[in-house]
Amino acid sequence: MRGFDLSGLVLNGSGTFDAIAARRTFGDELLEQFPFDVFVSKTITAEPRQGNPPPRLWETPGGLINSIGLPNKGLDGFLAADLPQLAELPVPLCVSVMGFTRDELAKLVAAVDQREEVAMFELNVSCPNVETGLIMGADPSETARVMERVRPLTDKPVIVKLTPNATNPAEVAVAAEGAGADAVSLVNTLKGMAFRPGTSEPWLGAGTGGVSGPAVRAIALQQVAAVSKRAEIPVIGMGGIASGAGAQDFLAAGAECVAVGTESFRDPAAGSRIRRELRGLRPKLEVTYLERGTRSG
Amino acid sequence: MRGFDLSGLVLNGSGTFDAIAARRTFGDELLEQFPFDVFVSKTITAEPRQGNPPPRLWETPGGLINSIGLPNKGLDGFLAADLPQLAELPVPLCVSVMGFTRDELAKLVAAVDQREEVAMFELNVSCPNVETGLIMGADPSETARVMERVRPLTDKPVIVKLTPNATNPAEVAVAAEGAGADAVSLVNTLKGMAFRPGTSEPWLGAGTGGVSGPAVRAIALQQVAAVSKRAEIPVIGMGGIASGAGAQDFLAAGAECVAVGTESFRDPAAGSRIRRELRGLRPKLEVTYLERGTRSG
Amino acid sequence: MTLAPFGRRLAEVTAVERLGAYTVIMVVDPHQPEPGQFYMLATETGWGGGAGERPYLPRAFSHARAADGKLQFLFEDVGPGTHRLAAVERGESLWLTGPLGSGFGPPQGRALLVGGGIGVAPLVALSDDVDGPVLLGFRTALHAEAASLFPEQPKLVTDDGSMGRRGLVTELLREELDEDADATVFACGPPAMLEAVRALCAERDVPAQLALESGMACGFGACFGCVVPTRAGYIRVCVDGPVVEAAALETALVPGTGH
Amino acid sequence: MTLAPFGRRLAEVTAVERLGAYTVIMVVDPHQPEPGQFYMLATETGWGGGAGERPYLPRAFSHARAADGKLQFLFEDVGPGTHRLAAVERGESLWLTGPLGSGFGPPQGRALLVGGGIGVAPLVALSDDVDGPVLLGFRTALHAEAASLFPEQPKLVTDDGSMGRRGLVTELLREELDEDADATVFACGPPAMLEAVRALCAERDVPAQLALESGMACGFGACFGCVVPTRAGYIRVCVDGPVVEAAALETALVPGTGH
Ligand SMILES: Cc1cc2nc3c(=O)[nH]c(=O)nc-3n(C[C@H](O)[C@H](O)[C@H](O)COP(=O)(O)OP(=O)(O)OC[C@H]3O[C@@H](n4cnc5c(N)ncnc54)[C@H](O)[C@@H]3O)c2cc1C
Ligand SMILES: Cc1cc2nc3c(=O)[nH]c(=O)nc-3n(C[C@H](O)[C@H](O)[C@H](O)COP(=O)(O)OP(=O)(O)OC[C@H]3O[C@@H](n4cnc5c(N)ncnc54)[C@H](O)[C@@H]3O)c2cc1C
Ligand SMILES: Cc1cc2nc3c(=O)[nH]c(=O)nc-3n(C[C@H](O)[C@H](O)[C@H](O)COP(=O)(O)O)c2cc1C
Ligand SMILES: Cc1cc2nc3c(=O)[nH]c(=O)nc-3n(C[C@H](O)[C@H](O)[C@H](O)COP(=O)(O)O)c2cc1C
Ligand code: FES
Ligand code: FES
Repeated sequence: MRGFDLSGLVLNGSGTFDAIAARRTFGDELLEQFPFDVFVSKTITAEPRQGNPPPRLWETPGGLINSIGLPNKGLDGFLAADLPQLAELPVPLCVSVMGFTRDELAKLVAAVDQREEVAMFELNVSCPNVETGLIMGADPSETARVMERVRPLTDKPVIVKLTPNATNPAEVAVAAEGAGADAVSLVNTLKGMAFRPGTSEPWLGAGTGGVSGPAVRAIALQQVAAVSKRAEIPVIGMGGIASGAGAQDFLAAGAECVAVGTESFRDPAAGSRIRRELRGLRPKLEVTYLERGTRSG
Repeated sequence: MRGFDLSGLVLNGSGTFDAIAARRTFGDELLEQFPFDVFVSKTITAEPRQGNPPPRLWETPGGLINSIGLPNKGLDGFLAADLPQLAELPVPLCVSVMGFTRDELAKLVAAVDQREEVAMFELNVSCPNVETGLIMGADPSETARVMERVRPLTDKPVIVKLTPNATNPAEVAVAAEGAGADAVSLVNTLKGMAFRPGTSEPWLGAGTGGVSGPAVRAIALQQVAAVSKRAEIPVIGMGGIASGAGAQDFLAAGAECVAVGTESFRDPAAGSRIRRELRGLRPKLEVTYLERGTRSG
Repeated sequence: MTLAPFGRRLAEVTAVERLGAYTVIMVVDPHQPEPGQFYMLATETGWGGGAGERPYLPRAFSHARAADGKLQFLFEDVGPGTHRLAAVERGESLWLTGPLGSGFGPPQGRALLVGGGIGVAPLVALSDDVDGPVLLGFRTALHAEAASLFPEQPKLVTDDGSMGRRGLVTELLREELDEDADATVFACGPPAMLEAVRALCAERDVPAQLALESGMACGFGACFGCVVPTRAGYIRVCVDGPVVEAAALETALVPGTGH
Repeated sequence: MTLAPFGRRLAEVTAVERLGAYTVIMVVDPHQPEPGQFYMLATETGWGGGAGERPYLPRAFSHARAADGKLQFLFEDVGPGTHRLAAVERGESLWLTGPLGSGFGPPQGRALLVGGGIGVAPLVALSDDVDGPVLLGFRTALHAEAASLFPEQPKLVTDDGSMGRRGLVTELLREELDEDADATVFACGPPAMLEAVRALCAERDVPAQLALESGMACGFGACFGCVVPTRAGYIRVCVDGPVVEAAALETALVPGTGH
């Protein structure tokens, strides 16, 4: 990936680890035992956002629904307040960006690209397209247009983060690749909702949210396998990874490396544990599913 | 629904309860305590099918992946061997049908429509379209074409069973409604996969399968809410319902009634238990989410 | 075949014992099953959760004995379900559905009971009804302690020679058949053992009833998940078995599971 | 604010006791927290599963006391997580992350400790460090047994009058402030109580530190899920609290949760 080798790494899922808050909580021990090989920032937008009204969390069987709503300081706040602190982390920094229009996204990428502390980008295309109302990342041609707009603005690697709420994520991956993406990552959360017990009121302040955690792992694995079969660029697999064995399944499905999200909530050092468990298992894993193909297609 | 009132009923999910095998196991007690208000047959096809090679099951956190592959005796076998036995059940019979082409489906519906033991149809449109390779039910216009073909062939109610593996299930529901469907049911299983532990071999004989059970409940609820907002026809909600409280959430999301699938594997009488629990809860449930709308859309 | 009451019921655990490598659980249940039938079991609390968030579905277990309104189950801790069951305490209750499936049929000639490892469970129940030599194979002496469940001392082999002869249980079976082949073989054990028994009985034209295993979700024919291939196509182990005539099978090996 | 060691660790349970309507668990941990900080807890086994397949995430608990390398937690069985914790036995271990968040600051004037129900937990820890009247409200006498955790006898009210006066704890607070308003109020309890305390202190211009609750997934600022509205926008209760200045809040009621 543009000179950056992802293979076998453990990243964090964007928005599931705030390294700045974690350093306030755990002190410099966090830096000494940093759990990820690349740090992916929470998604930033051009303008500051408060995020969704609470409640923002709901526990499900083996999973979590969140409706955080991308609270962030906006481009200027990020560059001024967050980036200097993230630059102190002992690993390369990937900045996750989202725009409600292609222009907004272009502005973000162009500005962040100037900063050498930033090693790479992740484009979160899970936002609704302001013109069509559809989710940008569910539509191959819209995803391609977004990527084409961004590509000339940076020489840093660009990862496109795919949504699982699409009929055919592999088509979207192929479109992103064709438009110059250096890698794809998946899955983002699956749309979900819950009701306040005993009522007909949606629990989440935003009405609906996104499901993550072990509950979605089997679904994520299938999508990663389907995307890996079609895309030539590396795939970063995630969705419910909670152990080295779970991570290994994603590699078997054809992912180049994995990211850990919700499991970090249960175990802040989950990234390191999973990396350690994975290294213990890898020798056994020689041929991937991708190379062998399925029995029945 | 064509003179048939679904409201508050508990159905079984197609393919999750074989009343004939259950009667061999539990005897006539099954008929006396029949757990569902309508019995939905396993999906039948024009020709007999063996189904997928084993293994066909994989347990996930709070869920199950199956790759059963629609084994069935085919139209003639169904009419001769199964239908007479299903006609002895104390509840109306819904026959689930699937065709790999519209002609095949039309043939099935026309033949089954002759039998007065059959109260209604469910169209399982989760099969790949033989021409396009896409899943029929993921595509609104293809779903409409299927429904338009079937509609003139029967006066019995026709339910279209939607797949959750679609960018926009509400669009598909609206298309089915426009083409004359009397109701829609959702969700079918979410595509998923698993690997044999410690290997890079897919566990399931068919490579991939479908995820069901509590793990998918939050996802199913969101889709039922989205479909209910758009469709005028009744919605049959399912996906991980394991208790009356879970069923109530689907009604709150706008479903007219619910179906129970995987929970029957854990508790063969789950349908009755859930109906009983639901009746105990219903008085509390006055306004549905649908009527109120979300806070943030 | 004994019919099951419809639905699942709670059965109180009256005893939990370790027996070498295995655990034996006794529960109260008034329904008398036939040898070779089985039950779907789950604990009332704590079924699931933990690091892997499993088990979620109930698990299949043959009763190893049924008498005086009590059922006895014998199992080995091999995964999350049996692990939770091994931690059950007296006074807890289990969710139980069954008896399920069809059990062993009557013998033609003398009965030979052939068991491997945890596969001895349904043979213990059978040995309460049917007389005949019991031939058992175990991994180690620790596993072989399960032999004490039989009313008479079985003939034993172990993989490591730590108890009885070192070898495979099919060697014992071959010797018995050499002596008197007018017999019906009743066998339960791992796929490789069942396949060896099947091949040997086919060769000698001796009828054999094999108690098969397969991953199950429901146990009562609802899911079509537990199929195994036979000469006549796939059958559901839960309702068309678990006991099947060896002659119906091409092989007793289970495709795709590594066994 | 005491920093937490990075990651979660296993802490051995040395005692489990019932205290009226509550359970008290003691675990071994060498790190000394500050009153008002909290921990994310989960059991090592059996966290999750059962009918509802929950809990999945760890749960937040204030330490009610920290001394001699031991932490004490006080909780009420209100859902799947606390239910599992209430079943913990001596010798088991808990997964523990913490101490987390920022605790109570020093008082201006005298300290008034005001607790409602399970909200007494962090006030017990505070009463080990700070002197001052302790005013508590409970539902019933059974709940009021938790008052015995304080070094000196608190003033009590109960909702049903079954112990102490019948009424609300804010009545006790009003009387104390009438007597001497040169005080700082430290309060923890249900949202409606905290809101009454906030409003009363605002009216009297008395500084108050409120220990808030909020549904949490991580406890260390990672998920942005635990926000509550303040005059300055949303804050994360886990890292910007759980103790906040009452003056920062428009209301202590929690939107959208029915509390
Ligand atoms: C009719 C019948 C009778 C039986 N009688 C007995 C008996 O008397 N005593 C006894 O000990 N056992 C018996 N069994 C076997 C027992 O039901 C299984 O071993 C059961 O799966 C154990 O559950 P577990 O959770 O402990 O292990 P599992 O996790 O189910 O592991 C068992 C096997 O399942 C596979 N597996 C691993 N992970 C998964 C997953 N995520 N999803 C699905 N499969 C997975 C593995 O390949 C492993 O070999 C019987 C089985 C049948 C069908
Ligand atoms: C900083 C802090 C300190 C705390 N200290 C203590 C303490 O010392 N002692 C104590 O007893 N408690 C304490 N709590 C509260 C405790 O963390 C919660 O009550 C916890 O949620 C209990 O978990 P549970 O599984 O038992 O109940 P839950 O199921 O979590 O139920 C608690 C509430 O969560 C909601 N809820 C119900 N179902 C779900 C679901 N599926 N997903 C999400 N939410 C749901 C309900 O509205 C219910 O009111 C503290 C909380 C915080 C934030
Ligand atoms: C609380 C929370 C916040 C998230 N925020 C973001 C975000 O800002 N940007 C993004 O691309 N993904 C976000 N995600 C998605 C995760 O990065 C990840 O794709 C998803 O959670 C699946 O992985 P997991 O099951 O390991 O958590 C968020 C997920 C959670 C649970
Ligand atoms: C083993 C199994 C077999 C199924 N077979 C069919 C089928 O033949 N036709 C169909 O429309 N749906 C089938 N389904 C889907 C269910 O009817 C239901 O839509 C899905 O399982 C979600 O509900 P649940 O979570 O309550 O199981 C099957 C599901 C399972 C688990
Ligand atoms: S286990 Fe479900 S059909 Fe046999
Ligand atoms: S609980 Fe995750 S940010 Fe506060």
